[in-house]
Amino acid sequence: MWDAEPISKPLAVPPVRDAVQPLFDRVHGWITTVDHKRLGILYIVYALFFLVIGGIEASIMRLQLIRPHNDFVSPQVFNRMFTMHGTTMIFFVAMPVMFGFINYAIPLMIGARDMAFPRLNAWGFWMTAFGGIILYFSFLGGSGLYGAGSTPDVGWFAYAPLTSPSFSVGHSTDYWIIGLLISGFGSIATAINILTTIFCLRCPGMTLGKMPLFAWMNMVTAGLVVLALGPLTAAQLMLLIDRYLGGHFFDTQAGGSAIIWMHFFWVFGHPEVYVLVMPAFAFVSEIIPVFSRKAIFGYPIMVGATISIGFISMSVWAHHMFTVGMTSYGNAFFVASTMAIAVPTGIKIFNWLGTMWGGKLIFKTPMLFCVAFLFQFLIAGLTGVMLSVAPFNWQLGGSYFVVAHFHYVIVGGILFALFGAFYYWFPKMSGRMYNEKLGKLHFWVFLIGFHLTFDFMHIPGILGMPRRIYTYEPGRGWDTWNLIITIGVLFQAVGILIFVYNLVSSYFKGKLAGDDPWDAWTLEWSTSSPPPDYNFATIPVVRSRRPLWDLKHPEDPDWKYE
Amino acid sequence: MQEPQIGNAEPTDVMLPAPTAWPFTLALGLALIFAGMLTNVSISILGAVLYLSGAVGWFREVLPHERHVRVPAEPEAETGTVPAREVMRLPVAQQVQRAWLPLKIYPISAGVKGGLAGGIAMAVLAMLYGVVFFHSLWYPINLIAGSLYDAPAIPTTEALLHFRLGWFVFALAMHITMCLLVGLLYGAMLPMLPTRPIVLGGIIGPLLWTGLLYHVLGYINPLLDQQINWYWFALSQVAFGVVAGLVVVRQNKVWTSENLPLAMRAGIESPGIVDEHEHDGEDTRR
Amino acid sequence: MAATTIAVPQPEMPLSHELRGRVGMWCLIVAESAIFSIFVVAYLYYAGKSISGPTPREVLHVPYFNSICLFSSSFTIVMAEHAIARGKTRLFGIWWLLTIVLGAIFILGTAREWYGLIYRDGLTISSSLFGTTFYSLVGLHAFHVLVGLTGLSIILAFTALGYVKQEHAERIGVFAMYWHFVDAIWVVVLSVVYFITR
Amino acid sequence: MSLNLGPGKLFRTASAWLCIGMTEAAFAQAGAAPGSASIFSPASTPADSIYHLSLFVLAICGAIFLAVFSLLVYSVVKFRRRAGDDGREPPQIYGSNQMELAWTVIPVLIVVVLFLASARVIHAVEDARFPAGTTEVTVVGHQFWWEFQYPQQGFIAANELHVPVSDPQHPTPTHLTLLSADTDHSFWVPRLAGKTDLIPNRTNNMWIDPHETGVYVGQCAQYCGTQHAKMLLRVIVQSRADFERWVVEQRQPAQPPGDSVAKGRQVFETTACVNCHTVAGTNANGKFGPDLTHLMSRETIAAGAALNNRENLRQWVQDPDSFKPGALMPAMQLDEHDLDAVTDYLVTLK
Ligand code: HEA
Ligand code: HEA
Ligand code: HEC
Ligand code: CUA
Ligand SMILES: [Cu+2]
Repeated sequence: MWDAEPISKPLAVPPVRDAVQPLFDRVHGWITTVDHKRLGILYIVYALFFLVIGGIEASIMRLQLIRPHNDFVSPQVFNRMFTMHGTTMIFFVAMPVMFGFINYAIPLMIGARDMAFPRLNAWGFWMTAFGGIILYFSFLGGSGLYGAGSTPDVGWFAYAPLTSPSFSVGHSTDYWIIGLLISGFGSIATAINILTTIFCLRCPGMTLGKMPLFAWMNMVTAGLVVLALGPLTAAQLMLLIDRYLGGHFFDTQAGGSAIIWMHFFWVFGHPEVYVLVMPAFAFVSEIIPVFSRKAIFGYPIMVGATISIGFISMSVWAHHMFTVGMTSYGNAFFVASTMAIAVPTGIKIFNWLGTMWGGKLIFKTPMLFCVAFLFQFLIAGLTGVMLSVAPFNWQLGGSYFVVAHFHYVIVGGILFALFGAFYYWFPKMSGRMYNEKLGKLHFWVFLIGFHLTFDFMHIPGILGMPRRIYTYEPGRGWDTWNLIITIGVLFQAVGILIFVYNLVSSYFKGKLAGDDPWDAWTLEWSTSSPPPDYNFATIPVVRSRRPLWDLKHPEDPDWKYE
Repeated sequence: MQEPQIGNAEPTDVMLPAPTAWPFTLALGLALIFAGMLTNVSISILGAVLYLSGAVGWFREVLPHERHVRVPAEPEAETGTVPAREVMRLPVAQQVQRAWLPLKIYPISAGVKGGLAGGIAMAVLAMLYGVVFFHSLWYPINLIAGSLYDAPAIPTTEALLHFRLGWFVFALAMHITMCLLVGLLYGAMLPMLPTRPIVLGGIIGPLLWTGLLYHVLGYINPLLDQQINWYWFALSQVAFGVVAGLVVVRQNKVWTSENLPLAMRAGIESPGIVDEHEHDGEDTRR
Repeated sequence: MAATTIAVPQPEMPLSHELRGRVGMWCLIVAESAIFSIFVVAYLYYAGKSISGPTPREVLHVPYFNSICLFSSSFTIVMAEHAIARGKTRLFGIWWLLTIVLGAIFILGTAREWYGLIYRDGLTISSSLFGTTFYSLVGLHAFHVLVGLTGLSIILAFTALGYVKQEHAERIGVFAMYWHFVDAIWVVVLSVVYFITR
Repeated sequence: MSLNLGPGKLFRTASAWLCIGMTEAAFAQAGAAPGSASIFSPASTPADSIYHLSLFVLAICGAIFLAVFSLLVYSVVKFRRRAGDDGREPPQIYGSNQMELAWTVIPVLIVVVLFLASARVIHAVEDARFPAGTTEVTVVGHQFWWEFQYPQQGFIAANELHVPVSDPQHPTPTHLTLLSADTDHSFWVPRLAGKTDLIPNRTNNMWIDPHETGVYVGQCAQYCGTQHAKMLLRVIVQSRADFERWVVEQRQPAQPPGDSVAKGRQVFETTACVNCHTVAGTNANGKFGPDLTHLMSRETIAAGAALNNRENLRQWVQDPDSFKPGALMPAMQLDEHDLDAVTDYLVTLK
């Protein structure tokens, strides 16, 4: 019955596409839009574009490292590649894509017509967009295309004093600062917007305890952005003062401190990783119940765990600094606080398992990605715990083991959940179904590529290979591993190509999806696909966490029990 | 504010914020102001101009009144026409469709009490051991503090016989924390055990636990590992298990409150309240 | 920013939609506090670590008058809010103007202080760590005061032109929150810079 | 008092191997390769404590993984919707206090245990006291090479750290004081100890007590600029006698060169070389580059970028970028003749 067309009502005429409008009008429409759905899509497309750019940068690095003493690129170019790769992926892929989904889905899920500040929303997106453009202009600025312009080469966390005027001559570091500063303002604005939307725009009946988990988790995400991006902005302002006005914040030759930059950066940097992973949790918390046909297990505990992760994550930053020579007490404190996060995170994993337990699992593409997320996030979390054991970290920190850890979380966890979300909401956004076969193919190819690359990346780390090296000596036992790692990237690239192809072709000729292709339960599935500009002709009223369940099961509604 | 707009009313036109390029202009202006720092002041000047015009434009967009566009709302097509599917029930909870399982559990306090009682039993045995073999009450207490010290720093047995305030505090805190945690675990897990919770949870469990510790104690507490008498250790673990288990199972189970309808949980117990809900709960969307 | 002027009834935002201005401002304040706290931490961390140059004790004098002006502007703005809430536009204008004057005195005081520091004591942003952290922290705050003053002045201009009405009380209240925040931050900056580390 | 049964001990060792055998075997093997820097073949107390701790952590994490993974696989297999499904929705279960409590308490217990185990090793490694015979070395990180000062003996070496072997029974550890001349670096020789950063304006410490003689490789582990990749480290652990001999040699000024290289010496001393390099006993006393007084006592040049032999030295002086693009030594633009002469001279700096 699942496979039968679930909607019995006559499908609407295919939605009128922009295609009929002249190009100028279309562009103008996108530039002037304040609609949360269109802005969401802008964010997402922007992020996908940069995912490909960042991926190409990663591929260049991997090609260089395919064998020892390779000279595919010069050290200067390699250093720029990892700086741009890391910066792009975090600030111009992961954050925007999350904002995109949040923007798109939150008003629909809480039964609102738009975000709280629609114009601010547009501003936030354009700031992010221009930030990225400024950063990438560094390839052209300065000395021009030759020699890769004045692209920054200080690493994504830009440790002082490498960024001080004496070690970083020219504007390269300034591009890094200003690009991120601009997009940072945008992110803060968007986060404020998300928080306000969730606080103020919920539809009648949707108390905090009846919000979808998606809204809860992204509320915490936005809260973390509001709290964490400030420190980064402040630190970057200080660095600008150092570089343009001759200040000495991070100028070690005039008594400034290199350590304090690390603290400032990671006070931002650690919450930031939870900013990235929380929306992924949110996707999973929506997708797993629907494809298990069960309500989420332990809703209130999930909410509690989410909030406590948010709080704890503000106090663990120095686990990135176990090797800088903190006192034993300092180290011990950050060991404890870091490990504490494993508990609420574990609770989430177990609750997702509890949701699947006893359900009827349907392995459509979104669910496949979510199961892989569970598996990979588990491993990634455990390597995180290993890293949080300070003494173990003295060995593993700054090595390829760390690189493996965080790609396992970011690619294996977040990216997988994100692909799941793409397939899950694509029918809503475009009105058309994606191609299930291609979706599954994407899943398997990318899965293979992911494991080839990032499983084996742990090993050179254990064998003493530091990160951020453009080449290495033969005879250290690293060669084979690096070869395998690079081969995996090929699979990943093919996987992503399939994915993009699937999206594009389905957008034009996919089957019509109908309003509610997944027989799902949250409000966005009650309006048409794609939703009209105003989302809901009449504002819905809800009585439980699963309003559409109530609708579909009048004899057995949720609200009686919540 | 008119009620009917919400819920079942006929949709009317909807006012949506009007599209506007000013946020874009403002963002571009700000970006260019900064970009000028990287390239040339003229860029900054251009940026400042855009910035100002963006600010003014935006201002006029929302003041004195926000600009809106009127979008005609089409009545929504019927949704939710998925044939209602029957929902399976759990055999144990036929009457509750939304089970929060198990239906009855030990209250948290049972675990706390069990843990404390077990902890006392264990401490008594351990101290008995200290007094009988070493004529010192403090010996086992000091051993617990050994999880703070590395092998070379381990004091001699002599040094372990005397009272040390710091170690005592640490040992007490550790002991209480661990006993409470394990007690809570008992409260949660004993009912899950297939048969004879006391035998399984109180005796077999602690023995297995001792076996596990036998392998890893060196990592956790090398001092204890060096000095330990495993028979007494196992004995005191079992003492904990039995006492804690007994205390827990003697408590009365309570209904899991999450299964009760909200009205009841909220303490409103007047009859009929549930049905009233049913009445106006026909249709959530319109 | 409730759009109370739209003819269509407003059921589409039936919850606390009117509160969104305040909630948004609260969030902004939290974000700004995070920025300020980093600057404060940097100031405290570097206090007394300058290699050269004048020490705070030698050159800083507690700006009692300025501070009193700034703090009392919080009071005047509250009075202005009250006035507009009751529709007394004129009274509002007077309190509002007073607020601006007090803020402007503060800024001028800071400017005078800086002038003295630079030309009399030779303390600049690049002369020592003290200079760097001092001008950054106090400057960041002064920048916020300036932004506030700009906003205040624009509203004053509109008041003078007769555009500001009772219905704008809510928006003005939201703006006043920002001004209160700027004041509150000065409490922190004042005590850190002029009392704790001097 | 401890109760150590023979078979018990055996059982203990055997099952410890079972838990971690796989991982360990895999890496220990790789560790045996020459030039290995595996963290799983420790040769010094700090590395060894970390190694033991890491086995414990790996075992715990492995166990957690197995448990959760089995649950996942079980539910994926067991609860997948079957072909002939009747289309009914499964029972809607909202949660379980009991389970939530269980899967909160167990991780808390594990975390407490992990924390205790790490805290002890942190304390042991960081707060260690040193016996009288401790060798002191001050390590200064430079973009992209290492300076080693031996304050007790009063000389300076570069890029290859010599330390005496330490007998576990009578430890003679080496204590390293870590400084930086420019940007952050990190001292990492995995078989000897975990890494510690070298940070400008800050003094850090670490220690090693290698149990066996030999060469231990490592490298800079904190990104420090263009040539971070070629900032390799070699620690040469020698017997006490060998070490003393080496110290004596290092303390000598450079041998007055024979006439055959007088030309080279003259070129060296009249070129900018002297601004950056020191050769004790001559007017060369620059501090920007490595001390060259006993250049030829090193196996490699430019922090491991190339083997130390005549051709490489010549090539290096002619164009450092050919080995290490981005190194801070400029190409000196000497003509062929002077180049040969200088190289001849360098080769005499034994
Ligand atoms: C984006 C997401 C993300 C997430 C979610 C995490 C999650 C975690 N990370 Fe990771 N981390 C990064 C991204 C992320 N990390 C990045 C980008 C870096 C490197 C930055 C750079 O240097 O460039 C990094 C680096 C990093 C370091 C520093 C390494 C170094 O440079 O020296 C450490 C050290 O403690 C660490 C730890 C952890 C821990 C303990 C978690 C925990 O949250 C994990 C918790 C999850 C679990 C533990 C699994 C599930 C739990 C259970 C099944 C319950 C039972 C388990 C136990 C009781 C243990 N991470
Ligand atoms: C969102 C975050 C994110 C994501 C998704 C990725 C994805 C990938 N990363 Fe990245 N990475 C970081 C964040 C991320 N990374 C960060 C923060 C750092 C630290 C930077 C620093 O040290 O400063 C880092 C560092 C880093 C390094 C270490 C560099 C070093 O220390 O020297 C490596 C090396 O292998 C690497 C590889 C990869 C690979 C192979 C992928 C792959 O998953 C990418 C797959 C995607 C594609 C391949 C693109 C899509 C392909 C096509 C459209 C087809 C066309 C493709 C080709 C022509 C090849 N990354
Ligand atoms: C501007 C400073 C500078 C000048 C001038 C300079 N050097 Fe160097 N030299 C360096 C630096 C810096 C290094 C370390 C490079 C590295 O390993 O990254 C170095 C390394 C070396 C080494 C390798 C040392 C080792 O222990 O590995 C040799 C040999 C050497 N220089 C010889 C010379 C000679 C000969 C000249 C003159 C003809 C010279 N240098 C001039 C800065 C300089
Ligand atoms: Cu020195 Cu990296
Ligand atoms: Cu972190």
